[in-house]
Amino acid sequence: MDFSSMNAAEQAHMSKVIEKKQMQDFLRMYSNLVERCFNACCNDFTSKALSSKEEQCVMNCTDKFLKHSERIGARFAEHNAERESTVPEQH
Amino acid sequence: MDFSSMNAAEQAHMSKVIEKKQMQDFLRMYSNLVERCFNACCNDFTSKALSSKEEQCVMNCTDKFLKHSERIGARFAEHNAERESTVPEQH
Amino acid sequence: MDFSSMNAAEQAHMSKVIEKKQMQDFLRMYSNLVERCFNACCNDFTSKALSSKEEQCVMNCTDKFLKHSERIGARFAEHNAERESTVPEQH
Amino acid sequence: MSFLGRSGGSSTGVNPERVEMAVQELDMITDVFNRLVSSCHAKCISTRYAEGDLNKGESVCIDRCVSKFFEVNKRVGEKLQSMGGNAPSGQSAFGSL
Amino acid sequence: MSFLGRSGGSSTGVNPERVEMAVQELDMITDVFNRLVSSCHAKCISTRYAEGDLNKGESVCIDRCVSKFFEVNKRVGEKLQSMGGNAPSGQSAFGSL
Amino acid sequence: MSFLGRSGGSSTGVNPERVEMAVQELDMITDVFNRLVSSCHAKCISTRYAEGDLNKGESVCIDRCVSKFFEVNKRVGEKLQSMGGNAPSGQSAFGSL
Repeated sequence: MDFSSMNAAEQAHMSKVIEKKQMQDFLRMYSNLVERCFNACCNDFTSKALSSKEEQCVMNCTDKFLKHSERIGARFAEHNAERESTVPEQH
Repeated sequence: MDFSSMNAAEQAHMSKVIEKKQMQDFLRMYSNLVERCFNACCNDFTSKALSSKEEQCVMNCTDKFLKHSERIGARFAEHNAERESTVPEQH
Repeated sequence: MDFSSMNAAEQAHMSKVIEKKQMQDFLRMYSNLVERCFNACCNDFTSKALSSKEEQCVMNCTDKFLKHSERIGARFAEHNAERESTVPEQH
Repeated sequence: MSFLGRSGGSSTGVNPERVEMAVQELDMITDVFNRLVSSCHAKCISTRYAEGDLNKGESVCIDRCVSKFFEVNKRVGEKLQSMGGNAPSGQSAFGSL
Repeated sequence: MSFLGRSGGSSTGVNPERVEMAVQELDMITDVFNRLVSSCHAKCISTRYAEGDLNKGESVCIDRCVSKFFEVNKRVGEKLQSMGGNAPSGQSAFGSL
Repeated sequence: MSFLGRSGGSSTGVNPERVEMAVQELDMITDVFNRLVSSCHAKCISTRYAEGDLNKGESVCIDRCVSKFFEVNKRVGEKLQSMGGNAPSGQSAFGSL
């Protein structure tokens, strides 16, 4: 994204907005991760405590999801950088 | 949740926000319920009217979902109460 | 929906809100369409380029989804019109 | 938009509550529409995507699907109302605050 | 609401940041609650809908489901924290701006 | 954030429309990113979770998945544009107001 056409006040405003959104994104990612790993790992409800097998699964699921997101993020950034270098800026 | 660190104006503001969110939550729950029970109960599209079997299914689905949510809510509240009694308040 | 009980200022405000929401709706529909057609059409990851078969599938999926939405929209409008003509207005 | 031609309200200035409620109604309509599109797509549209047009069977299915969906909407609404409308505070997450 | 009776804060006037944070916490709680309802419904409730009451098996399953869900919530939270809390900026879409 | 160093705009004061559009673009990017994460997870990641690292096959799959997803994004965008950009008003729920 290109914020260079904005004045200083607008850029300051946007950086506040982005900061707030990053917090929201993080919270959303957190609860999404909980839901995802719970759904994938917990299928036995004869007990109310996590079994060690379930716990290991949740840890691996969390680990893998974060690495997955990171890799997607890297490819996403490359893609955007590529697009910005080929498409002329709109002024 | 603990709003005790807020002043009166902030608490009044929050109670308005909560009221509005409760309305939104209710509307969302309503349309989620419709979608859920429609998807579970309606699988025959040789007719445009609900069969009595489908209608019964929708009624049971609604009933059960509300009881399910209520039970989750009760456990959720217990969990939060427990956590608040063990974790020292942040001041 | 009936906005006739609103004054001119409120109606002007609502038309701005609606315009903004239409843009958001369109963007959401766009990314939803991409996700939907990608999920339905792309299942071979031995290559990073779309095969012609996948591309055809994506085109048909897009086409069909738009026609589907349009048809739903038409039925939706009929339903609302019907309801408004039978239910007395609330004043 | 058709409502722009009408002049219903009498006072001037924006009443935030009235606008708020209208916005909430708009959001509700959009939400229902999106769920309708998604549910009837799952029920009626073949995901082989051999062609881009709706075939006869799909078109008929969509019409019936919308009709049934609205009937379910009505039944569920009546059910919620018959429970005394205590639902808004009953099963929300805020019940546990 | 219970918090209305308490008078914790001292100054008057609304601090936007404090209110903002409280609203964000509310949204988070609602989000978690909705995911809990949806996950435990998928795990515990039979979709045949032969009756409207929760049967014994479903009720017990729900209680255990909530318990396990919160344990998973705790484990995942600890994991994220152990990674240095760098997550907020790490894997969001904005990392790529 | 890189954009803070640049000084593009000339006037002072915040133009609400310009900010609004930038916020909308941010929301769009986040939405696409989240769908990308979710779709490629479903396509590439085994849910057995025997280990916490991405294996070679998963990593390669993710890269190709992102690439294909963007190509689909492009094709769908072109298609929507070729239809005259009348889509924004065409199939929204507000068409029925």
